[in-house]
Amino acid sequence: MSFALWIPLAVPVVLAALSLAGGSRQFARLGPVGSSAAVLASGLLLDGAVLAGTVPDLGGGLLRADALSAYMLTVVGAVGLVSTWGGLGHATVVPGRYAGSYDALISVFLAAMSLAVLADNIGLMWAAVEATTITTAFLVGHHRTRSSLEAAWKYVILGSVGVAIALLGIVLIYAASRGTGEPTLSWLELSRTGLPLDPTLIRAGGALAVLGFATKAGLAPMHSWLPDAHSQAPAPVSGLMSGVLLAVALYAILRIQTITNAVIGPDFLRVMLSVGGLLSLFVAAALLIRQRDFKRMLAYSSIEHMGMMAVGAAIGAAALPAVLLYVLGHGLTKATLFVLSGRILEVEGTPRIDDVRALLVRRPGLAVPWLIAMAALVGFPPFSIFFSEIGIIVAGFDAGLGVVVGIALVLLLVIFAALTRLTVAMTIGAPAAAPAPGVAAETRLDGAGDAVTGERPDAVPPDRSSHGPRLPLFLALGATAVVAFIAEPVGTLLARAAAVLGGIQ
Amino acid sequence: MTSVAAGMLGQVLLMLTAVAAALLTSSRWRSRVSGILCALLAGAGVVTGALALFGGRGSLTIPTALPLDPLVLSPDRLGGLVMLVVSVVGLLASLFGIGSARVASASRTAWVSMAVFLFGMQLVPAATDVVSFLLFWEIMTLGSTALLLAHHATRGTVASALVWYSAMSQLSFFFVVAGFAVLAGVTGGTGFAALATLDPASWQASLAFVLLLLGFGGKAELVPLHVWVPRVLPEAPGHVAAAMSGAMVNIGVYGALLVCVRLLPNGPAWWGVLVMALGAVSALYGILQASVASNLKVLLAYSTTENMGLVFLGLGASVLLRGDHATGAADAALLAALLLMVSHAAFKATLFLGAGAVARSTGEMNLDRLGGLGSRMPWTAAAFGAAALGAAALPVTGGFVAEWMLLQALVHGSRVGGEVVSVTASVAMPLAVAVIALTAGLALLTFVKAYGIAFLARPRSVKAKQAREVPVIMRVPLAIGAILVVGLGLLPGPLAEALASALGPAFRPDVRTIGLAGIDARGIDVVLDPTTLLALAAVLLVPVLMAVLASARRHPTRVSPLPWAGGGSRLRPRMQYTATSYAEPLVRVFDDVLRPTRDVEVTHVGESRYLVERVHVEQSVSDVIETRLYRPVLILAQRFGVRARRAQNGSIHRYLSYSFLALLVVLIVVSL
Amino acid sequence: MISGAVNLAAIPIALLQLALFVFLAPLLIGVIRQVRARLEGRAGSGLWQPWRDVRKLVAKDPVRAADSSWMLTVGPVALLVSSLLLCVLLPLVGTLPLPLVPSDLFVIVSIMLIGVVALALVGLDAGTAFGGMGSSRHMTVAALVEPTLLLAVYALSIPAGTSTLSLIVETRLENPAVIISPVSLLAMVALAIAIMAETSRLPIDNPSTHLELTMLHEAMVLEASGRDLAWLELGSWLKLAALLGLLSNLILPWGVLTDFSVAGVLVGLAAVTVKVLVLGALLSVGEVFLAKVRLFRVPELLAGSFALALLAVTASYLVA
Amino acid sequence: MFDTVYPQLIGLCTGALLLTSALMVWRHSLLASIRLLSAQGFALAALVAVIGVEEGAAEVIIVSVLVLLVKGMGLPWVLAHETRATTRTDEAPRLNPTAGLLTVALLTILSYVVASRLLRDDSSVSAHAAGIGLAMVLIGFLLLVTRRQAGSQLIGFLVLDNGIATVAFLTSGGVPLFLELGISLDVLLVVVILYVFAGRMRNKFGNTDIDQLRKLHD
Repeated sequence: MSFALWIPLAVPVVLAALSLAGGSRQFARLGPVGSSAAVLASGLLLDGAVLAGTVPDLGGGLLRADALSAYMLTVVGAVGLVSTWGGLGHATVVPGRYAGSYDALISVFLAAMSLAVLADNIGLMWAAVEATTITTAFLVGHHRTRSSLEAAWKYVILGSVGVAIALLGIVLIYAASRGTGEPTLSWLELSRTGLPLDPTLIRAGGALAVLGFATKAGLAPMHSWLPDAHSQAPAPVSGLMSGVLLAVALYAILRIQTITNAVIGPDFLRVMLSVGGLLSLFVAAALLIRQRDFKRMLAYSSIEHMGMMAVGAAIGAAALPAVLLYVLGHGLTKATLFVLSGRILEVEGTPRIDDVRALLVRRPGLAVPWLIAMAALVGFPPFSIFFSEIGIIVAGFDAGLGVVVGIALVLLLVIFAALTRLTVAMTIGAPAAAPAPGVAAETRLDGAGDAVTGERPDAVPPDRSSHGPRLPLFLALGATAVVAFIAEPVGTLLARAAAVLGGIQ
Repeated sequence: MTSVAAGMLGQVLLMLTAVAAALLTSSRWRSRVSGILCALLAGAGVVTGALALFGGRGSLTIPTALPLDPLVLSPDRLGGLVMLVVSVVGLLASLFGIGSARVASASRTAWVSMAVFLFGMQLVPAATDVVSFLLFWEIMTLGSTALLLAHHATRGTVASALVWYSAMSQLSFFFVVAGFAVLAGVTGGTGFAALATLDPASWQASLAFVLLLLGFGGKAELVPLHVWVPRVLPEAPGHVAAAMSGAMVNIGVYGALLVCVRLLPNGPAWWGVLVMALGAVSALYGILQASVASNLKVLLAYSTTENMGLVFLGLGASVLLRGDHATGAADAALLAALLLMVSHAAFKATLFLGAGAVARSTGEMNLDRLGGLGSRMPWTAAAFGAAALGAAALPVTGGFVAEWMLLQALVHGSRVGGEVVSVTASVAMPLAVAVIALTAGLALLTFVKAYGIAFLARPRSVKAKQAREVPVIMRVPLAIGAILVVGLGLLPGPLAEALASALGPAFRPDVRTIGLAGIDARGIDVVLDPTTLLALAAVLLVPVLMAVLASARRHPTRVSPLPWAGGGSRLRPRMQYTATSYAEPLVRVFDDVLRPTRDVEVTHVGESRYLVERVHVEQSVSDVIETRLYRPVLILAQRFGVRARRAQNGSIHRYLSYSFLALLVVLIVVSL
Repeated sequence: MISGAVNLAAIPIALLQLALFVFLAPLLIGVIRQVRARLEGRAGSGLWQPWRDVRKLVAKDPVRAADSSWMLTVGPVALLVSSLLLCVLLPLVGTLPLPLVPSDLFVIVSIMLIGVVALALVGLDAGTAFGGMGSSRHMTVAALVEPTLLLAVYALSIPAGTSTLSLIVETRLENPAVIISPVSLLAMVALAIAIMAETSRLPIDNPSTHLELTMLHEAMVLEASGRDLAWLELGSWLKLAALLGLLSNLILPWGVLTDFSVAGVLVGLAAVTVKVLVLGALLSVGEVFLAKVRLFRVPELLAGSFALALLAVTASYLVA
Repeated sequence: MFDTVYPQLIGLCTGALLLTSALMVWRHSLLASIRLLSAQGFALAALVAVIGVEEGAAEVIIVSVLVLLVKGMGLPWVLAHETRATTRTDEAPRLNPTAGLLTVALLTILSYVVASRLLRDDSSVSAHAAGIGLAMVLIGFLLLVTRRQAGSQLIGFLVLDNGIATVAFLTSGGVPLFLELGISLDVLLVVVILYVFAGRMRNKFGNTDIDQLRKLHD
């Protein structure tokens, strides 16, 4: 099964090289899709392997796929597939000399994330995370406008500084492991209990590493790069960043938490993650209330969800399966939304919510999936975010963090109201355009001639096109809708992945 | 698999079929196909609910990927009752909805969400654990929210209604989640059986109780969480409003019953006082707003707040009295709450369907522009009239029996065997009686106004003049609803026995059937037999009718084109009393509570101060709770939202300082 | 207790009571008007004038407006039947309960309210400004009276432990001390005001006015004519008579039949006739000295009576 | 013999590191800062070499050469090349030099306290000096927060990175070689990217003033 560890690293790199080498544009555009599919396929293979009880590894244990890694790899692949496939219809790519590099960078980005979740060595994982910054830097700056350059600059500076802090933490953890005689950075070694690790250094190292990775995970107060980068990047890239890059950073936090928990107990990071989570929720709430830009709206919603996941991580073992399911649900939903936001931006030509009105009447092909995905995002069942949130809340009260969860609920409510208001403002209502009388009745939406209140004010035929592939969005939403109801094998996989982190089996 | 389990599985399958059918059928057939499927879905709910109510058992386990306690659907008798009630309303609403073909409320979205809404609502009472309860609760909320979209393109107010509804629903939801989570956190399980092990005297129990009460109260449209109601229900098509106001509120009541009867029985007395206070305030405020409303649907919406207030009043009284060991009266109050819930479902669904029929025929919901519909829409008028009797708690309707039972329970509650049970009860009971009496009086005025202004007298607008009766498919649910309203009032004995059995052994009120179908509440020693009362009235009617007929043969009625009207001859329909003027005396009496805004504009003739050409008076009553409680909070939040933008002002230096400060704080903390 | 004490003799007594009140109600109105006329120095139209009025109305062709509906025909009949039901159910001649339908206070009130609603709808039906005005004011008053009414009887029900009126009257008969207890006195005053309001008497309404600004009851019946008007008038009179009978039996329960006997029946009939007529005369005397209060002062009056009723209930905990 | 001078050598190298960092806060000229950065790279390489000799690990010596090449010569050269192309090489920092130096002092004290708390169980010479690395991290951060020119921010980032490397070498003798390579490569790439972006910035705005990057906000 070890070859499945190679696939997600090698296939994207090869495809990236092919994309760069030029050749057919059509083929090059399929490169990222192929990479995602490869990652997803190997993720599924590894899922099968860990469910069968094996832990494939490679390169003398440098790469390992325990249940958590396999699961995260699956998430990376799935979200990648939705973003890249959904982004196919997208005219984001500047034609000409940069087109190939765009596709190549996405493939490399996927490979870097795969490496981050598969690496057994913290240092290697750190390098992979930093590599994601490097690859996405150009993707964020892809549009080559002033604002995309600004976003890219902020992203690189803030992201690298944050990750540098994480490196400092990792260095301290490494220093702490000198007590074992053989200093190591292996997850497997370090997360064993009963090691003679220096608790002071582990505490400091853990705290700094979590703080550093929190930057990439978009947790307040280190989140500042996120709204700018997400709003300026091409939609598929935003989807990838929001859907999985943040989650990969969270994955690192969860791993580090396992190490510190074994040495100094859960309390220290619990406080830190609770504060970070609540602060993220607060920031998201505060800036969503009067948000004006729908891509930034999605970005702040990512901060919110990462905050909620951080609260879940703070709660600990009982909430971990819910957090992991959250990663998948949020990833797929947010990727769908970013893909849609890209299409809306493309056809409407504006990211301002005020300028996008009555989408449901004018462009039902975009508005209907947008509304469904927003429903999933704010936590309506049957979508899996609902179960994750409930799982976290129940586990939180169970773990004695009732106050934290209570505050989180209040903030979630504010966020919910703000998101609803903004979504309604974008989609619901009558178009402002002056009606052109005498247009035939078959242009009515859903045969919705209104016998009660007379003629519909709009006469422009609604645009039913979805402006890009429909299937990936449908699959993503369908998957989030049903995944929470699959006890076998999803439930088992989640339980095993949580067990890797010291959760309940 | 038992028949109850099969029934629930059938609901799942029917829901999926209905959703698929709504998506796939053409607009020409959609309403018929989806309507019938929704009706079948509701029918499955009726059957399952009835089976469960009469003791059928069966369970359905929902698989889940999270390591939660198993999600099991297994309705007990009480759950069966609620499922039955909401399904019956859902059935009527679905049938009525078929008639809405070729209007906006027949869109794909509308029918998909109708199926989802009914499905969620019908299965909430089947849940036996927190997560599945919340799951179906939110499915219900999602379905009902999407249902509001029907007229979004033609009415600007839909958008704000949607936002209000979603936000307030979510507020309720979070209250419920938090309440359940507190219970689950203390007891360590999410099954209702596990939650019920908590000692009601602990502070956690009280915290959970208050949270759950607020959450369920929000769904039951209680003050001050009712603010969405007057915005949302007028925007919903008639059958949707019927399903929301007739059925969905019952889920709120069910939740409260679940807490008071199943999870935290025998709580401290102050819980009861709290519930009573919430109910009393809601009842009074709701009916006051209803009595001054001019929009028919707003009026009905506020009346729901009133009725739910009374239900909670009964529930609270039962908690309080049970704490004081006045068990007979306590159980009677609980029974009254259930009776009111059931009859409210019947009459409110019928009223909203009637309002929907009026809206369909006239396109008008403002009572000030209706009138004279009684002769133009006789079926609707008759059904609406019967349901209005129920809402006004007049005999012989279910509403009357319920309110009678409630009053009897309260009157018998403060003393057992001549001894005062407690100071709290002795203060609370008379006040509650007064509240109910005032509420009932105002309800009377409200529904006289609603019926009299809309269906009697002369049409106040062209649309009302041209109104025609709705098609048969819409008349059928109206007729069934009206029959249910009266039927529940005529057969209180068997109904009460069934309700008593639903409450289970520990809370079983001692009621029997007496006479033909009368009710004999042994616990508080009172009897009511509406059938006999009706028979007596019929006997008395015979001589009167004979006198009428005898007189009519010799003196036939003459029809004059003009009413006498004190001698005035140029009487136009505009000179009639309108709904606004009808409520004017009341607005004056309750000026301090309602705080109406009046605009008087006087146009003088030329220079003269004494000759008036035209006086324009405009009076509107807004929701005081919205303007005084919610508005300031919202304005503050908006201001805060604007101010918070400064935190994200674009300066990378500022962003770096955030990170820098965080780093310094972490360094200082780790070295402490 | 209630269901066990069913006495079949209650049925003939109820019929007698009904017959008596159908006869007595117009007479009562006659008495009231005559007493008032005499006190004001007029000759008056005689005790039997109401009877003659009814006969005259029944013998006329009713006229109704083209826009009015069946409500103009059904409403008066409903009012009349509800008043007749009151006469059957209330403990006027005797306190023997009818099988299955005890004279439960809440049932009585709701039957009375059917009449109130019927009258209000009749007022609205003609589609005139007066009818609507009367209906609106009538319903406002009715809504505000109800708390007083129910609380007053709640207070009265406390000594008896039941809201069944016949049992309340029996308790007062057996234990006359109850009658002059402060609870009872307060409750009686409140109840009296409530009944005045319910039956459209002074000071809430002026039964003899036709000045549009002051009308309540009269405004609603403006459009009715012929037998419809006759039923409306008769129904209202019957209600007044029945309620006065109830009030008198609560104040002076003596003479009420509690066990069936022929002599007892005769005594009961006579007693209630005398009590009602005397009370009617007293009412008339009282009304001479009262002026109608302004419509917007009426709520104050009703609030006052409500306070009295609430005091009565509170007093029951302090005194009894 | 080496054992006796080892503490002095460590002290000398770390002292040089701290001094160069502090001077960078003080100086406004970009070119001067680059020269200081280069000096810092040399000092860091020397520190690594000293530790390598002390531990007798050839691997660490190789790393020291690597550090010398990348941090002492490569990166400063690239930066200098870039800076010469810009018209403005003067920095108008958001903090005046006095306040800046005062802050540096405070940050150094803080790092000393923190490091001594964290490493109280470790009495080795190198661990004793680890506070310097932390101080460099904080000073690097300070540069990032206060400097307005793209180039200066880049320098701040490099100082921060040097600080981390210092901590790594002083506390545990460096991380494994392949990781060191990976990390160095990453840092190099980040610098290249920032360099490219600075170039684009100059193309678009005519200068590299970070303050004009304020278009994206809420």
